[in-house]
Amino acid sequence: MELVTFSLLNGVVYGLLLFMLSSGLTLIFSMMGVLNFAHASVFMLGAYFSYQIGRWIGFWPALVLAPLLCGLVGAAIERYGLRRVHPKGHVAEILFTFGLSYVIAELVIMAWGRNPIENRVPAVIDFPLFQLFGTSYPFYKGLMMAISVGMFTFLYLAFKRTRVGLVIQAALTHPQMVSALGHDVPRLFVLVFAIGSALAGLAGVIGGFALLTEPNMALSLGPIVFVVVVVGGLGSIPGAFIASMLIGIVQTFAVALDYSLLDFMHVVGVTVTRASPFHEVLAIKIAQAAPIIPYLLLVVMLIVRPRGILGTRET
Amino acid sequence: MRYNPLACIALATTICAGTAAADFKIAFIDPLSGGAASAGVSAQKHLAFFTDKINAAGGLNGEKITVLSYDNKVSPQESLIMLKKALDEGARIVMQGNGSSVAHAITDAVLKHNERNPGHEVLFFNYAAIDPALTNEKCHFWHFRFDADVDMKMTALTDTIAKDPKIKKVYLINQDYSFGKAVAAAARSMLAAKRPDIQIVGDELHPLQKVQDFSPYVAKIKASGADTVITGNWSNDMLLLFKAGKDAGLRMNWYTYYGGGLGSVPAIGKDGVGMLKHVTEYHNNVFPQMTADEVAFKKRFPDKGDELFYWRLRNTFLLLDAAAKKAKSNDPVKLARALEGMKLDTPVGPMEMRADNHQLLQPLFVSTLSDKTKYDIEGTGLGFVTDAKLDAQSTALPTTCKMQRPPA
Amino acid sequence: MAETCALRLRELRKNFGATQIIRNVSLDVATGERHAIIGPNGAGKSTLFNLVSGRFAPTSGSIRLHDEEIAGLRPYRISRRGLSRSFQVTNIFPRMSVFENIRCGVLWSLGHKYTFWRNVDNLRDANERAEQTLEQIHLSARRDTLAGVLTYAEQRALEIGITIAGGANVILLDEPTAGMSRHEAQDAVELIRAISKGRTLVIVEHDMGVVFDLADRISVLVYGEIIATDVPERIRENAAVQTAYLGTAAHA
Amino acid sequence: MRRRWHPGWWAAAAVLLAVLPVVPGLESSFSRSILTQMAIAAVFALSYNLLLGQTGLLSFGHAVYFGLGGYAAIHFLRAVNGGLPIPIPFVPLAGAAAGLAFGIVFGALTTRRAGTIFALISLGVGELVYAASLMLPAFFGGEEGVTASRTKAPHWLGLDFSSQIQVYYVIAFWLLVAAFAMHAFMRTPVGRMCNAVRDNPERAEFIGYDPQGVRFIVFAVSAMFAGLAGGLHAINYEIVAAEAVGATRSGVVLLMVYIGGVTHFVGAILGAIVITWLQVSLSDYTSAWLLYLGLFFMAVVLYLPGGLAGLVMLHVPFVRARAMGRVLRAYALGLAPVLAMLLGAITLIEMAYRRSTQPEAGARMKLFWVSMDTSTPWPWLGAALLVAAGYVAWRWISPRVTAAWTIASEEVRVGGARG
Repeated sequence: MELVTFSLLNGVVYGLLLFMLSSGLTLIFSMMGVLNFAHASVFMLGAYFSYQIGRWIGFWPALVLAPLLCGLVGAAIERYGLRRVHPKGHVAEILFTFGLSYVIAELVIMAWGRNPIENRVPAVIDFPLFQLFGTSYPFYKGLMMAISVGMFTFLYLAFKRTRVGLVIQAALTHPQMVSALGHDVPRLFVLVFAIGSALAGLAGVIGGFALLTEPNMALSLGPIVFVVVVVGGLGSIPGAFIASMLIGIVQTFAVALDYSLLDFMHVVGVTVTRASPFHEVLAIKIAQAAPIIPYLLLVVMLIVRPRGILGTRET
Repeated sequence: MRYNPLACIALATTICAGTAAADFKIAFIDPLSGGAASAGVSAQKHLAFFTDKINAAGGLNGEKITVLSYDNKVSPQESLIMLKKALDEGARIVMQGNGSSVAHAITDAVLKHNERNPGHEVLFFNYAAIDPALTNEKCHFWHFRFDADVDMKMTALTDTIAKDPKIKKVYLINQDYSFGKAVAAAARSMLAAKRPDIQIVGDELHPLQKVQDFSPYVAKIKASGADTVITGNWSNDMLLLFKAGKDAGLRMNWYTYYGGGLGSVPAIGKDGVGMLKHVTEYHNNVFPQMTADEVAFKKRFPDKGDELFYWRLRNTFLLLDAAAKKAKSNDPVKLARALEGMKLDTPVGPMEMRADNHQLLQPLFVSTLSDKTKYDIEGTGLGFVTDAKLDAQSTALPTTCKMQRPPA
Repeated sequence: MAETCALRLRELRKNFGATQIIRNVSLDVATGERHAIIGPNGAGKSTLFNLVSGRFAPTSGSIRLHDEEIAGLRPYRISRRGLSRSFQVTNIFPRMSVFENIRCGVLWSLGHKYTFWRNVDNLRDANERAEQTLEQIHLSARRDTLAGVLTYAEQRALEIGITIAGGANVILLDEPTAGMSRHEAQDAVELIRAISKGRTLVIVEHDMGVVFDLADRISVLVYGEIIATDVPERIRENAAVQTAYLGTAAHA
Repeated sequence: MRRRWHPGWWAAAAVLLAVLPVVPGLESSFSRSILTQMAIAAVFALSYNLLLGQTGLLSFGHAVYFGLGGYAAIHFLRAVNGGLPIPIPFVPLAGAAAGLAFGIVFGALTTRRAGTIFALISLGVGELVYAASLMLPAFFGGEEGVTASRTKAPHWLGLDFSSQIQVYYVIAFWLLVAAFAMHAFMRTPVGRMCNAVRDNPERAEFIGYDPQGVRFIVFAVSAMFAGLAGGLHAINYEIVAAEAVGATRSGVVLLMVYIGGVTHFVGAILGAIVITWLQVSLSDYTSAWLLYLGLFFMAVVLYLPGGLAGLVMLHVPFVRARAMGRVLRAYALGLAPVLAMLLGAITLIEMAYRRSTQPEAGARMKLFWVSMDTSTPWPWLGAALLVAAGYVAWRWISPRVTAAWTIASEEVRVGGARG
C-alpha cells in the first residue's frame, strides 16, 4: 500500500515538474506554432541565472529576476532572429531554434565552464515540508508544485479570458486580418515569446535544484518537453496539464512494476525458451522500459489522434 | 570543362599530414568537448603532468614524450578517425578511458592495424574502460588495462560487505547496458558465494543517461526494505540518484564504483557520511600527508574541481618508464614484452602487470565518506577514509584470455 | 443503354457545427451537358464543389458519379474515377515548371501511377499529352518558367490546364474567369468550350455573359438550396431568381 | 533538377572520385579515411535530401535506418567471415536491404502525417530505437557494438580490402551508383510527384495521387539508401555501435543537408564534405567548434536558405555573363569590415573559452600568431573595438555593395536578353 501512495505522490510531483517545464512551450507552440527546440536551453539559462543571482543577491530576488532575464532573452530571440524566419515557414523556424540550442549550450560553457555547478537548494527553502511513512518531502518540491499550479491558472486565464489572449490566438491563424484590425502582430509575437521564455526561466529556477545544472542539461532533457505539448494537444493548456500528469504518474507506476511480457506469458501457460530470439525482447521488464514510455505514448498518440488529448488542430 | 563545384571544394580541403619528429608520441583520444568533457579534460591534465615529470628526467631512452590530444566526443566512429590521424602522425601508444564502446572500437582497430602493418605496431593503454570482455574474450597482445575491471572491483566491494553482519537486504540498481549488466551479474554471483544469507531484494536496470527524476526508484528501494544499495552508475545517473535519495531522506549504505566521481559528493552531501562507500585504487586520505605528486599537481592546477583523481595514470607512467629502461628501446613490441609480467613497488604497495591478459593488478581501497578527514573533495569538507585495503594479488581473477603473441 | 446521368446528387446536406451550408440539394447533370451553377456570394457554391470532389465529406445525402456512389470518398479516389476540378483560389505547384505542373496532372490517368523504374522524359504519351494541353492553354512560351512566377491570369490558365490535362470526363470549374480581363475571359470561354466537347462540364461563374454563352442548363443556388434549374432563357425570366439576385426591388 | 544531367557530369564526377586519394597532400591514410568518411556522409545526406529537399519531410530520426542498415551489414559480414562466399563490395547491399525493410515497417507508421507531426513521430521512433539498441544486446551487441573483419573474406579480383585505399574505391563506387540512382529516381513519375506533394499536397490529391502513398514510397527508398550508407560505414570501420542510431547522427545529417543546400542535388554532397571536415578538423584548432557550427547553421537558415549550393548557383549566371568581376569587386569592398568583425568576435570567443574551460593553462594565449594576456583588459577591449569598428564600417559600405550587386545582376538580365 505504501508503495502505491508513494508512486502516486512522486508521479504527481514529477508530472508538475514536467508541466512547469513545458508550460512556456505550450504557450509558444500553441499560439505561434513555433516548435521551439531551444525551449529547454532557455530553461537551462533560467537555472544558471538563478544560481548566479542567488549567489550575488539571494534566492528570492533570483526567483523574480531570473525569469525576467529569460523573458528578455526570449524577446531578443524573436525580435532579431525568428521574425525574419517566420515567413519561411515552420520548417525554417524549427531549424533556427535547433541551431540556437547548440549555441546557447556553448555560450553557457563559455560563461560557467563545463562541469556541473553546485546549484544547491538555498538554505532559506531547504527544509522538509512534511513526512509521509518515513519519507520526507522537501519544501522546494512543494514550492515547485505551487508554482506549477500557479502557471497553469495564469496561462489558462490569460489564454482564454483576457483580450490579449484572444487577440494572440486570432493572430496565429489570421495575422493579416488581426494587424488590419490595428494590432501590432510582430510586437504581439515578441510578447508571447517573451512570456513563454520567462515561464521557462521560472521553471529553470526551481528545476535547477531538482535536476542537474550543467551545460548538457538541455540536451539530456531532450524531447520530453515536446511529448507533453503534443500528447496534451496543440493549443490546449489543460491538455498539456493532463498530459504531464498522465506521463508523470504512468512513468512512476511503471517503475514499480517488475513484470515483463515473459512473466505474463508464463501466467497464460505459454513458455518461451531462452534460445528463441524473442526471449530477449519479452524479458524486458516494464520497470526497465519506464523512461521511454513517453516516446511510445508520443508515437501512438500522433498516429491515432494527432490532435492530442484536448487539441483543437493538427499543426 | 564546365564549372564543377565538386572539384573545387574537394581540393580546397587539402590536409597536410604532420611531419614525424624524432620524439615518442602518445595519442590521447578522449572526450574534450560535449557532455563527458570534464572526465576527458581531467585525464588530459594528468597526462601532461606525468609526461612532463618523465621528460624532466630525460624522457624515454632519450626521446621526449609528446602527447597528441584528439577530441572523440565519446563516439566510436570519431575515435577511429582520430586513431588514423594519430597513426599517420607516428603515435606509438594510444591512450583512452571514457566509454567501453569507444574502447572496444579502438582495441579492435589496433589489433587489425598491427596485423596489417607489421613493423608499425602501436599499443593501446586503456586507463578507465572496465568492461571485463577487454581482458577476456576480446583480449590481445597490444591492449593493456591500467584500471581494475568490473569483477575485480566487485570482489573488493563484496569482501567489505561480507564482513558487515548488519547488511541483510541488498538492492541492485544499474544502467541498462553491458557495463551495468556486468556489475549486476558480478554482484549476484559474488554475494551468493560469500554471503548466501544476504537477500537481493531488487535488481533494477534503467536506460542510460535518460532518467531525469530518480524518486520513483528511491521509493521502490525504500519499499523493498533494503539496507544496502550496490550501483555502477556514473556521472548524471549517479548524481541524480543521490539527489533523489537526499530529497527523500533515504538513509542507505551505498556501495558504488563512481560514488566519488566529479559532483557526486556535493550531491549527496552530509547524508553520505558513514554511508557512501566506493572502490578506487587511491583517495586523498590514504596517507596522513599529501604525496609530493598531489602537492605539485594542486600547485599546477589550482581549480577546485581539479584533483589528482587518476592515481592509476601515475602507475601507468611508472610502468612505462620502467619498461623503456628494461627494454632499452622505444619500439612498441619490445616495450610490450618488457611490460608483460612487470612488478613494481608503489607507495601504496606492490603492483603487477599480468602477463596472461595484460590486466594491471594494483592495490584497491574501499573507502567511506566522512566529515573528519584531513583532505576533502571539491571543497565540501567531506573526504573518504579507508575501510579496507586489498593488496594487488588478492584482486586477481581467473581469465578466459587466449592471447596470440607476435613471433619472438 | 448509355447512362443518361453523369452526376446525380440526392438530399445532399452539409453543416459546419450548427450552421447549415447545404440544405437538401438534389441535382442531375446529364452526360455531356454543360451545367452552370450561379447564386449570390455565400450561397454555398464552392462548398457544393468541395462535397462533390471529396474535399469535404457530406453530412448526409448521396452523390453518384456514373451511377457509382462517391459520397465521402477521398479526393484521389474520386479523381481516379474520372472527375477533375479546378479551384477558385489558384492551387498549383509553385516550385515546379509550368510543363511539369501539367505533366503531373497527366501521369495517373495514363496509368503511370507510382512507377519509379522509368524516366519520365522517356514517357512519350505523357509528354505529348502535356505539350498538347500546354498548346490549348497558350502557355507553351512559358514552358520552363516556375509556376510561382507566372502572372495571375497565366496561373488561372495553368489552373484550368492541370484540371483538363488528366482527360477526366466530368470537369468541375470553380469561377475559372475570376479576376480576368474581358479579353482573357473571352479566350478562357473559347478554351472551355473546346475542352468540354464530348465531356460533362459543371461550372460555377459570376459573369452572366460567360454563363449564358456556355451553359445548356443553369441551376440557381441560394442559401444552400437550389431554387430553380432550367434552360438559360427561362431562368432569366424566373421571378424567384430575380428576387434572390436583385432583392425585393423587383416587385416595385 | 529540371533537366537530366548529361553523361559528361557523371564521367567528371567518376574521374574526380578516382583521382582524389592520389592527389598530393591527400594520400596519407588519415586524409583517405576522411575522404571515405565524406563519401559515406554524402550517400547518407543524399538519402536524407530525398525526404527534406525533394518531398519537404523534416525527419529527426533518419539515423535509425543508417544504424539498422549498418547492423545488418556487420552481421552479414560476420557471416562472410564464417564462410559465406560473398566478396566485400557486395556486403553494403545487406545494409540497403535492411534499410528498405525497416523503412517499410516504420514508414507505414511515420508517413501517415506530414509537417511538424511527421517530424515529431520520427523523433519518437528515433528515441525508441536508440533505447532498444541498448536493451537488446543480441542484435545490437550492447555497449561494445558488433565487430567483424573485412580481410577474412573471399578475395575479389585479387583484392583483399585490408588497405584504406581499396575500401575507399569500393565506397566511392557505391557513392556514384547511389547518387546516379537517387538522381534518376527523382526523374521518375513518383519522383516528380514527390516535388508535387512537397509544393502542394492538397492539389496532388486532386490529380489522382494519395500524398501518403507518395510519402511512403520516397520514405522507403530514402531508408534503403540510408541503409546502404550504414553498410558502407560497417565495412569501413568494421564495427557498428549504438551511436550509429543515435540522435546526434540524425542532427548532423540535418545540418549537412540544410547547410549544403536543400534545393540542389549537389547541395547534400557539398554539405557532407564541409560538415565532415569541420567535425573532424575544426575541433583540433578550437574547443569552441560547436559554437561556430551552431552560429554558421543559424546564419544559413537566416540569410542563405538555398545553402552553399544555392550560393554557388546564384553566381553561375554572373560567371556566364562575365559580370563576375564586378560582383567580386563588390565583395572585396565589403570584405574588410566583415573580416574585422569576424576576427574580433573569434578572439572574444576564444578568450572567453580559455578562461572558463582551461583556467590552468594560464592567461597568456596565442591566437592568429598574436600572443595576448587574457587577464589584462586590453585584448578584450581591442577585440570589442574591432567588432564595433567592423560593424560601423559594414553599415557604411553595405549600400555600395548592394548597389554594385544590383548593377551586376542588371547586366546579366540585359546580357541574358541579348544572348
